[in-house]
Parts: sequence; C-alpha cells; structure tokens
Amino acid sequence: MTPSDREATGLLTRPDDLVRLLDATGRRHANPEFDPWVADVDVDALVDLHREMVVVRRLDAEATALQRQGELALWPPLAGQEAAQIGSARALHDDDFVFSSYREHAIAWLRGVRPDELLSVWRGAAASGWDPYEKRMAIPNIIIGAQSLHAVGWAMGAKWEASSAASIAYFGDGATSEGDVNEALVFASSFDAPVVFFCQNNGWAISEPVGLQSKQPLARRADGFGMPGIRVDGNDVLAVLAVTRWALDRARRGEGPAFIEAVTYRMGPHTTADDPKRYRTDDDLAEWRERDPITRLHAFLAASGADMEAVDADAKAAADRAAAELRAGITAIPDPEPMSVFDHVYAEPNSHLERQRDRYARYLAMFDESAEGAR
Amino acid sequence: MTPSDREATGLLTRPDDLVRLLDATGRRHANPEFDPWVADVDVDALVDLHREMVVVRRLDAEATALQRQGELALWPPLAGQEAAQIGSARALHDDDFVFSSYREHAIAWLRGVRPDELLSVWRGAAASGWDPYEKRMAIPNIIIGAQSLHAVGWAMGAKWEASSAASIAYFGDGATSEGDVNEALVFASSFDAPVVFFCQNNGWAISEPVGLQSKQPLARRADGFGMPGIRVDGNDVLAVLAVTRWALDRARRGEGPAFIEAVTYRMGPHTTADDPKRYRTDDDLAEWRERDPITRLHAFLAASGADMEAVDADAKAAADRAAAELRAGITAIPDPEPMSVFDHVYAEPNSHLERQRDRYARYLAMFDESAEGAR
Amino acid sequence: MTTITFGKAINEGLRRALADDDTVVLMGEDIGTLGGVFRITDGLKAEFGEHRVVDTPLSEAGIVGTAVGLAYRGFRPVVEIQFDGFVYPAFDQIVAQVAKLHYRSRGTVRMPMVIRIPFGGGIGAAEHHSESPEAYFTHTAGLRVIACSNPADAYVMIRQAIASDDPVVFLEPKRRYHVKGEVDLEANLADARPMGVATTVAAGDDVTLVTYGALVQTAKDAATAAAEDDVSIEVIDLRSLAPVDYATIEASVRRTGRLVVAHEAGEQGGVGAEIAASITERCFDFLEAAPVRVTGHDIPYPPAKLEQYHLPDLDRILDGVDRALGRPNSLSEVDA
Amino acid sequence: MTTITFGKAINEGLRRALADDDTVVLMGEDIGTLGGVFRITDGLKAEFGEHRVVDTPLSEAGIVGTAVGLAYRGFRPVVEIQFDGFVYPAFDQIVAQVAKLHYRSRGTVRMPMVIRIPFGGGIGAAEHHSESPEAYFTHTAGLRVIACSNPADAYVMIRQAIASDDPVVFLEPKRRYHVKGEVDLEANLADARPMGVATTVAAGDDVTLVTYGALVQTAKDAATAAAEDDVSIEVIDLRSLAPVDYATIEASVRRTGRLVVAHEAGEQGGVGAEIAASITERCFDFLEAAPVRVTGHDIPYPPAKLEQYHLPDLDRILDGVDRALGRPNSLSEVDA
Ligand SMILES: Cc1ncc(C[n+]2csc(CCOP(=O)(O)OP(=O)(O)O)c2C)c(N)n1
Ligand SMILES: Cc1ncc(C[n+]2csc(CCOP(=O)(O)OP(=O)(O)O)c2C)c(N)n1
Ligand SMILES: [Mg+2]
Ligand SMILES: [Mg+2]
Repeated sequence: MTPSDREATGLLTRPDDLVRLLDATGRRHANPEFDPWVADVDVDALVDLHREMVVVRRLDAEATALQRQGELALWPPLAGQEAAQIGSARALHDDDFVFSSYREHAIAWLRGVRPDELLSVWRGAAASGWDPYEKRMAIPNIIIGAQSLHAVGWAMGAKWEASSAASIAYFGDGATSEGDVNEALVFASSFDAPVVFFCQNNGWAISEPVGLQSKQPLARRADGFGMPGIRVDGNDVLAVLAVTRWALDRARRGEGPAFIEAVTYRMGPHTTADDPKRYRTDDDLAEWRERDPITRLHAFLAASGADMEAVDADAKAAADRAAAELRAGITAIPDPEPMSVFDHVYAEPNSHLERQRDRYARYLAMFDESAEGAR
Repeated sequence: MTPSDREATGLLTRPDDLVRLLDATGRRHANPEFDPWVADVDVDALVDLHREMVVVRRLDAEATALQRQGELALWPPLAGQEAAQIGSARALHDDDFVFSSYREHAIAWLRGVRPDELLSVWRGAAASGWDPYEKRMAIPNIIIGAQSLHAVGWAMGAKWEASSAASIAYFGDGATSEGDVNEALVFASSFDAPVVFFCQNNGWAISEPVGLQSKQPLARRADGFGMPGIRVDGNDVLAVLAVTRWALDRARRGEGPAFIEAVTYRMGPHTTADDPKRYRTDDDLAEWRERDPITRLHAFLAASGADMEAVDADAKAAADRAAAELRAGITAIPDPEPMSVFDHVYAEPNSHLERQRDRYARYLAMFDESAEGAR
Repeated sequence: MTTITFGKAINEGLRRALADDDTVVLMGEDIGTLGGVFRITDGLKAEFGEHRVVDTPLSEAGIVGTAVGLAYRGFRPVVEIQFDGFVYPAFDQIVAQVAKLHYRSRGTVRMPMVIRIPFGGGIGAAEHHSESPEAYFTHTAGLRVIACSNPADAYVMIRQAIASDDPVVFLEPKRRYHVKGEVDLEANLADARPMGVATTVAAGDDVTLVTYGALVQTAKDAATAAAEDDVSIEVIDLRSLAPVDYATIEASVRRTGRLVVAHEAGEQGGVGAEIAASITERCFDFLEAAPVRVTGHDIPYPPAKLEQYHLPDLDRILDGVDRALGRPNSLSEVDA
Repeated sequence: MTTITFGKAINEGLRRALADDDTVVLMGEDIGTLGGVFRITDGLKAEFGEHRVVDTPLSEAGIVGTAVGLAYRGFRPVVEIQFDGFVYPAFDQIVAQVAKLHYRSRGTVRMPMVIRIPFGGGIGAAEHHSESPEAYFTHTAGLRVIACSNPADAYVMIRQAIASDDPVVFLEPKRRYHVKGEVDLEANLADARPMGVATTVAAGDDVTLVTYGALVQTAKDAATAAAEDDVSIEVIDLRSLAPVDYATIEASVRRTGRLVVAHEAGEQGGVGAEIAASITERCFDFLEAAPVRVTGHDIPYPPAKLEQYHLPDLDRILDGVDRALGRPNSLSEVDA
C-alpha cells in the first residue's frame, strides 16, 4: 500500500492481514494499531466478555434443544460465532442501531432482548419479537443482504440530522454476493454514512463454502467501494471489540463507513433443519474447535491470573439463569389469536382488508355456533 | 502492491494509474507493460482506427440530425467515446460475443451492423435491429447493468464448452452502482469466466457526475472481486486497444475475467431528449474537447509521417459513404404491420395470446369493413 | 385556483409536503440538480437543499432499501423511480420489506414511504419506458396503490400519499404530465376527498366505465362520443387501485347493469380482472352482461410505432361498451 | 410404474432431462453438493458433474441473469430458486429479460429457461418461505407458468417445461414433496398430456372447483366430503396457470353453472380473479351464481402458528362451494 492509500483508509493494517490480539492458545499479541482501542479493557471487562459468551453459547444450546423437543419450529445456531457477536455488540453505544440477519442472537442478547422475545419468532408464534426502537435493533431479516441497505439509510438519516449515532449492518459471507450488499456499500460511500458493515464470514452459506462467493478475503471488497476493509480473527473477542470500536468511532466522527470481515466458523448446522455432514468433514470442524472463542479467552484470563474458579462459577450461574429464563420464556409465549392474522397489515384503515376480516370472522364464527349447537 | 498481488492480477500497472500510450497532444508514451500488445499496430492499422472513429462520429452526428428531423424517436449520442468503443471493438475476435448497453453504436458498427439495423430501434420501428448470432453481438440493453450478467453466463458456457471465445460486457459508470453489475463480477470470478468488463466512464449518468457513484477510480472495484482492474485513457484508441487485447487474451487463456475502466467523456447530451446545460458547464466540456480522441490520433499520424491528405480524404469518403448508407437506410426501414405487435411473444403456440390476437384482428377488420362500406 | 400542468401540480404538491414536514425527503436518480427527467422535482433541491432532495447512485434497490432505513428512523421518504420499467430491480425491497415491515414488526415500524412511478405508454418511448406494472403492486398485501388522472387530484393526492402512514405506490400517467388544469394550491388536506375514494367523472345510465390514469380522459371522450349515439356512459376514475372503492362502482353497476374496465396493462391478471371478478361477486343479480375488459394486449410493450395498436383508445373503449351493451361490436359474430 | 415421492419424481425428471440433452444445465444455491435444501437435485452433481449441476454464489439476479447468458449461448438452464420468497431479487431479470427477450430480439434469441420454485405454505416455515407469487408471473407476458400437483405429473411436466422453447416458471408445491405416488419413469414425452392442458381429477355436476398445486388434494378431499352431502363437485387441476386451459373449465362450467376457484395466494389480483373474470366473460349465460374465490387473505404470509387461519382448507373450500350453490354458508346473512 502506498502512503496515500493508507491515508484514504486510515489504516496501517491491510485488508488481507488478520487482526488478532489473542491467538488460539490465548496468548496476547501486541498490535500497535488496535491495542489502543482496548486499552481500557481490564480483567473485569474481559470476565464480562467471557461470561456473555458462555451465556449465549448456553442460550443457543438450549434453543437447539427446544427445537429438538418441538417447542421451536426452527433455530439457526450461532455456536462458534460468540466472539464475533459479543465483541462487536459490546462496541456499540446505546443509541447506535443494529440491522441484522437471523443468526445474531448474541447481538440481540446484548441489546437487551429477552429470551421470550428472541424465541417467539422461531416458535412460529409471532412475526417478530421485540420493539426495534426500545432495543435499538431492527427486526432480523431473512432475505439475505436486504438489511444492509436499511442500515445505510438509517445512517444517512443520522448524518443529515447531525446525530452522533452510527448503525451497524450484520450479514454473512454468502450475503456479500447479493446485489443489495454491494449497493449498500455504494450508497454508504457516496453519502459518507456512519455505518459499519460487519460481515461474519463463518465459512459457509448453508452448504456452500465461502470460496464460492469469493476467492480472496472479503475485506478486500471494501477498498473498491471507497472505504477501509479490515479482516479480524472473529474468534478473538478482544480483536473484534477493538476493530469494531475503531470503525464505529470513525463513523461517528464523520469519516464514513468501514467494512469488517470477522473470520469465524459456524460450528453447528446452518439451522436445525440442516445436516452439515453432507457437505463438510469432521476434520474441518475439529480444526475450528481448536480455535474456540471461549477457550482462548479462558486461557488468557487464566494466564492473566484471574480467579478462574470464580470466573467459571459466575459464568455458569449467569448461563443457568439465562437458560432458566429461556425455558420459562418459551412457555410464556402466548399462542396468537386466529383473527390476529389480520393485524398490522396496514397502519391505517383499509376497506378491502376490513371486509375480508369481517368475512373471515363470520366464517370462524360458524364453527363456534356449530360447536355450541353440538353441546 | 506486493509482489503476490501482482501475481494475482497479472498486472504491474495499478488500477489507479491511467494507461495512456497517446497523450492529448498525440505524443506517444512508452509503456513497457502494454506496448507489446500493440506492437503489430503499424501506420496502416492506425489509419484504419482513425477512419473508423471518423466514420462513427459522422454516423452519430447524422443520427442526431435525423432525430431532430423527426426521423428517429430518440438517439443516445456516442460523441467523445469513439476511441473507447473503436479501440475495444477492434480487439475482439470474430467469435467473441458482445453484450452492450444502448450507446455502443461504434461497437455495433465494427460488428458489421448495418445503419438500418442500428436505427430501426431508435426510430421506434422495431424491438431490435439485428440478429445477435450473425453479428456476435446481443441486442442492446436499456435496463442499466442487466447485460453484464448475460455476458458472464455466456462466458461460463464458453468455458464449459472449452471454447476459446470470450465475451465482453459494456456498461457505463452509472451502471457500476447496480446490483447486477456487482453480481456479475462475483459470478465471473467464481467461475473464472472468460469475460471482460468494459466500463466506459464517460463522467456522467444522465445528470449525475461519476463522483456520486464512486469517489475513486472505478477500476479499483475489480481487485475486491478477485480480478485485475485497469484504468485506461478512454480517449486514447491505442491504449484502449492494448488493454482490451490484454484482457481478452488472458480471458481466452483461462486466466479469468478482468475489468477495464475507460476514462472518457460524453461530449453530447445523454440522449437527444436531454439538456446537459442544466447540470454541467461549458468549461467542463471545453476541457474535454482538448482531449478529443480523433484529434490526438490525427496528430500522432501526422507526426509519424503519414500522408495526412490521403488519410483525411479517405476517412471523409468513408464517412460520406456511411452517412449516405445511413440516410438511405432510414427510408428503407419498413413501418411495422399492426398485427406484428403479437409476433414473437412466445416461441411456441400460446392459446391465450392466439385468442387475443384473433379478437384484435377482428377488431381491426371492423375498420376495414367500415372503410369499405364508406367507399 | 391556478392553471398549471399535471407535472407542475405534482411539483407543487411535493414542495408543499417538503415545506410542511421536515421528515419528508425526496430521493431518486437525477431528481436534484436536473429536477428529474420529467422536471417533476424541478427547483426543489435548490429550495430545500441536498439533504431533502437527494440525487442517489444509480440503483433502484438501493434507493428503496435506503429509504426503508430512513423510514425506520422516522423519515417519510418519497422515492422516484425514473420510469415504470425500472422498478423491478427494487421489487424485492418493495415486496419483502416496504410492504411487509409494518406487519412483520407487529406494527412497531411504520413505512410511510411513497414510491412515485411515471407509468404507462403513449409517448413514443424506447423499451421499458411505457410499462403499466400496477397489478404487481395491487396483488401485494401491505401496499396502497394510487393512480391520479388530473392536475387537481395530483396536487392533493401526492400530499395525501405522503401523509399516509402506509406505503403508497403512486402512479403518474406520464403522457398527461403536460396537460393543464385548474388546481387549488391552497387546498386543505383535511377537506380533500380521501385518496381511497373513486370519483364519478361523468354520469350515465347505460353502462359503467371504470378506468384510471391516462385513460380517464379517453373514457370521458368516449362518453361524449357515445352520447351522440344515445348511449349514456358513467365514467368512474378509480384513483385508488388498492384498495378499490367498490362502494362507488357497485352503486353505479347496480343502476347500469353493465361494466367495462379499461387499462393499458395486459389483460391477464390485470386490475380489470380483479374488478370484474369482484363486481360480479357483488352485483351478480344486477348484471345484464359479463363485465368487459378493454386492455393492452398480453405482450411486452411494443415499439413506438406499434403502440397505437396496443393501447386502448377511444374506439376500442367504445367497442368494449358495445360489447357490454350487446350492440354490434368486433366480437358480435364470435360470441353469437 | 414405480411408487416414488413427489420430490423424487422431479429429481428423476431432471436426471432424465440432463441425460437426454447436453445443453440442459441446473443452477442454484446449494443444489450441487447438498442436493438442494429439499434434496430435489440429490445425486445429480455426482452423476453429471459440476458443469451440469452448478452451485452458484448467493444471488438470485445473478443466477437468472447468468442463465440468460447461457440461454443466449444455446443452453437450456434450469434454475432453482430456493424458496418462493427469494425470487424477488431476480424479478427484474425475469420480467425485463427472460420474459421479453424472445420478443425484444424479434424471435432470434430463445429463452428455454425453467425457473423452479418450491412454493406455498403449510410447512410451518419461517418468514418468506411460504409465498405464492404465481400471479406476478401470470401477469407477465412472455412467461409460461406451470404448477404441478402430483408425482406423475411432476415427472412429466418438469421434462416438458425443460423441452419448451419458452421460459417456464415451474411451481412445485413444497408441502407435497414427501407425498408418494405412482410414476411411469419410462413415460414418453411424445405421448404425454401437454402441460398446457388442465386435468379433471374428479367428475361432478353441481359445481366446478378449479385449483392447482397443493390444494388439488384438498379439493379432491372436499369433493369426497361433499359427495356424502349429495353435492357433486367437479375438480379441475389447472396445471398451467398461464396460459389457462379455458376450454376444459368452460366445458365444465357450462354443465355445472357454478365455479369456485381456490388458491393459497391472496385474493386481490390473484389467479382466481383472472379465472373468475374470464369464465364470467365466456359463460355468462350459463352461470347460475357469481364465481366464488377461496383464497389466502390479502396479508403478508403469517407466522407458522397462524398459517392454518390463512390457508384455504377443506372446510373453507366447502364453504365456498356452499356459497356457489346458495346453500347455507358463512356469508348467508351478509349476502341476503
Ligand atoms: C434472498 C435469499 N436467498 C436465499 C436465501 C436462503 N438462505 C438462507 S440462509 C442462506 C445462506 C446464508 O449464508 P451467509 O450469508 O453466509 O450467512 P450464514 O447463514 O452463514 O450466517 C441462504 C442461501 C435467503 N434467505 N434469502
Ligand atoms: C434500471 C434502470 N434504471 C434507470 C434507468 C434510466 N437511465 C437510463 S441511462 C441512465 C444513466 C446511465 O449512466 P451510465 O451507466 O453512466 O451510462 P451512460 O449513459 O453514461 O452511457 C439512467 C439512469 C435505466 N435505463 N435502467
Ligand atoms: Mg456464512
Ligand atoms: Mg456514464
């Protein structure tokens, strides 16, 4: 890179480099560019990151179990991606706004989404689980990539309103092939929108390896769209926290968008309906188990002299609480009322839909009557 | 750039550099990387390029005049882009296949499209003008960017069939913002398709300056998609010929796609319906007149000792012939038959459309009858 | 009352909306500096600034998708699709996001977006510049679909569309942009006819003729021509295509017993099919003949020199009226 | 005759097409190594290689757009859209390119493309996985739209669709993928019922019930149930949604005088509107009641726990039949 390019992106690190502060064994590596961004992260903060990762892994396992038990219709597990999600979500300010895909349960968790709010959709009981304005997180999007444009639009508005908030768009490696994500990069750059593109490259888009979407690091896409791209070890929660803080900070300071590729791995199936054995080997998985995001932070904490018994006990207790809350939450999710199928199609009265609703109500009433008649 | 990147793209030239062999004054600049690609271009070949540029400029002016006279419904002038089009089209082999947008009249010309075939669409007399298989050029596309995917698909097929032909996708600077073009880059890279993306950056997308689509050279987009990007002086026909040959050659050799940004200028309005005065200044235009693609080749030929009187006379004669052909062509274009409105909707019989056609025929017949009755 | 063109009426409506509400923002290709290829947004960027009237990159999904994000933030985006045929790249954002977000978010996220589309043919344009995509939108739950037919309506309805908390696909019959009409620029939205209500633009007894957009004028001309033949046509300007104001059509058809629906879009699955089916359902016992559709053919929009053989015109509408009335018509022998 | 599932029947049809014609190529997300999320293409990549069964990047416009280029080159691409709700990003390529290219190129460029879409609800799926987008395609000139309802048809019709020189949107009722049926794998295309022809799957005299896809079975069940009530329903499996085989429906309605059309898609502008309008036009004097539509509501597809309150089922279809017959029904009081 020439100095002028460095200037343009504000980065010393090249998009092909992998930013890593904690390696797979938990050893801390100095990084002059990103260390300052986590200078305040003391042992307590690390313990917090560790605990949250343990909690969301547990929530994920519980939800997977609930699906097996028939309590959920479907569940897309996040296992393996805890560091990418917890690290980036911890970097957010309260007034920032999240636009996500369907696998960002840990983000939702840190935004204060309750388990029942998280699960109702996957139970098939509600179209969405939480109030986006309360949690500062949009409802998740299943249409791959679509939310990236929403994040940009929101950020354009933030800029026009001279707000100091930024938005963050979460999407996967597969999503980078969709037109929407590319158009989002174009708009973000054109309007210098305070938005961070956070791509969790978990190696797979269902059965398709990332190599089918791109033959080189996805972070390299960014430069061509006029923004810095940075590749981070997505299983290193500290590095993820650092680069996301860096990106959000420059966005807030009016320096425009940035693109983060968090290199991680989806340890579980795509969803509970998927069978990864059909397309990947156990070796592949085993290799990534070695790079487990939780183990490495655990090792680092241990090496830092933290009281690991307390750390583990505390994490386990938090996970148990969350799991209990989750199991309680699932039974608290009400089955929706039949006629609610018509609610919220429009914000304003709509003559056609009202007529249809009335007619359907009459239809349903027939059964009540006949049930009554039968009594 | 690191050596490994150079290897990846096969280029010494960086995408921010502008490849230029002939400058605006017609002076020849040595370029160790691209000179070999035009080593065979002798004075005769240059004279040919000059003549073709003169011819297409004339065709363009004639068509513009025909539109003013009401003979054409609309015309999108190419003036200013002669070098970008003639240079790149001369690089094509006969069996290559062109997918273009609506302004590539010079490409069509070199593919052997006759004036009447070129004009019938703009006259509103036909849906398309030529047989794509005969000319090895698809029918032009008005939907911005859509054809880029077609070029990639064609090239994927060429590769699967082990053909040595390549395709070329022409589109504008504005088109680079469309999802389709970006998806085309993704597919081309994934499948190592023998396709050349030829972006004519003529500075404008109707009233929008290229800076609204991208804040930096469009050629830089390429690297992020895993292919070399090269920026060429689009008003330098020799340089355009060189880089396009280079790109097509590597595509044919199985080295995959490449992206060329030809920096040029649309000297006329977007179309005859446009008024560029509303969005750009005369100074802007004047600056680009200095860089006229024809003048500079003319100067170079003169400096090379060519017989300029003969060159000019020959070019003028060719242009006159073409213009005459064009004017004759326009009167040769038949008005379409009313009932032909139903032709070619389907390749196979279609009961619904046949009924509709019959009914409409009856409807039209009513007027014949009443006309007869009136006689 | 001022006499201005249809295009100017929309321009004034947009100006008024921009002035009245800071959250209104216009987005589109060439709408700022150029004022739009039809000059509908002429002068608005100069007046309201580049953050209210935004020239966007060339990408329709991008325009609509970022507008969704702006709506999430509380803006009321008014996006322009340059021509009807260019709306399809944005189709996913419109169908899966704009139309569904209020439902999907259980009413927490409002999508008060207006998608302005100059639509229809008759201007001798190139490919993809003369389409009538309305049925794609009327079949999409969550959208409202509006088509205006005259300057006075255009001025009021664009403001009503912007004021609506639901997303509105707002169709402007481009071939009428230059037509002049009287517009009350002081019109108060509160007093205005709701945009969901149809207008009976010509009273008649023999047959009900329903249409919208550019064909409203053609229908009125047909009514005038038919009157000379002692055929009395009631012409209804639909204005809202989704939902349809069936009360107005129904009342008319119960009187006339006959219905003709006309539009430029193709017949198969067009708006006319829905209206014919619904009116048959609602007025079966009153109908004296099957509803008749007079539409564009089910073909891609043809080249300019053929468009007159595709678009319904006065004669084709009168033929349709004759079919509805059982008078001699193009199909007399066929149906007999 | 072999007994295989609906999904397997399509798989066998695709296998046969790949074997018979080198220009056939399958493209889509996860269709190769995984064999598709529904396993419809299971084993085909292993058998025919990665240039015949192509896992593509995640981009629907990209899939359809590159398939257009392949068709330009003489291939017959069969693209899979993973779920109905993911077809919209490809809408522009489908509407402006696939559907129009034969017309736009004056017949020089053939688009023998098949766009396979698992469609419809009833499987308790997440958002965007249960849509019925067929009316968007039936309204698009240049496309043929097919919906199959049983394994035997599926096996033949997918091959017919691939053999067709016109682009075909091929809708597969995903909730029927696991249903078994007898299929003649030796079936010769030349002897097969043309895919444009509807099938009368139950004969009856009192009312004509037209439907397609997954609801064909429901309709047959309804006919059986109604028979116990001495109501005789004729059930027609439409098979081709564009063009519609009106000859078959017309002949039936002329006998029964009553028509019910059922589909999962919303009512407004759905396929039912077109059929109701067309049959009214064709059979007005034979109709004893207005055609009745039994459809999904005009709402975004609801969450899984509510889908039973959205999808037409046996009871709703029978209620529709009662409406057509003037028997006591849910609307008796309303209409009275
Ligand atoms: C537009 C669209 N096309 C296809 C799908 C089906 N689909 C769901 S998830 C998925 C893979 C996504 O991969 P990636 O973006 O890497 O995210 P990940 O699942 O790995 O988190 C696909 C193809 C979809 N949801 N939306
Ligand atoms: C999908 C789509 N959106 C909008 C348009 C309208 N339009 C026609 S040309 C044009 C500008 C194209 O600019 P560019 O790609 O730079 O090509 P140029 O005209 O400069 O050759 C626009 C916006 C279109 N044809 N297609
Ligand atoms: Mg992934
Ligand atoms: Mg341009």
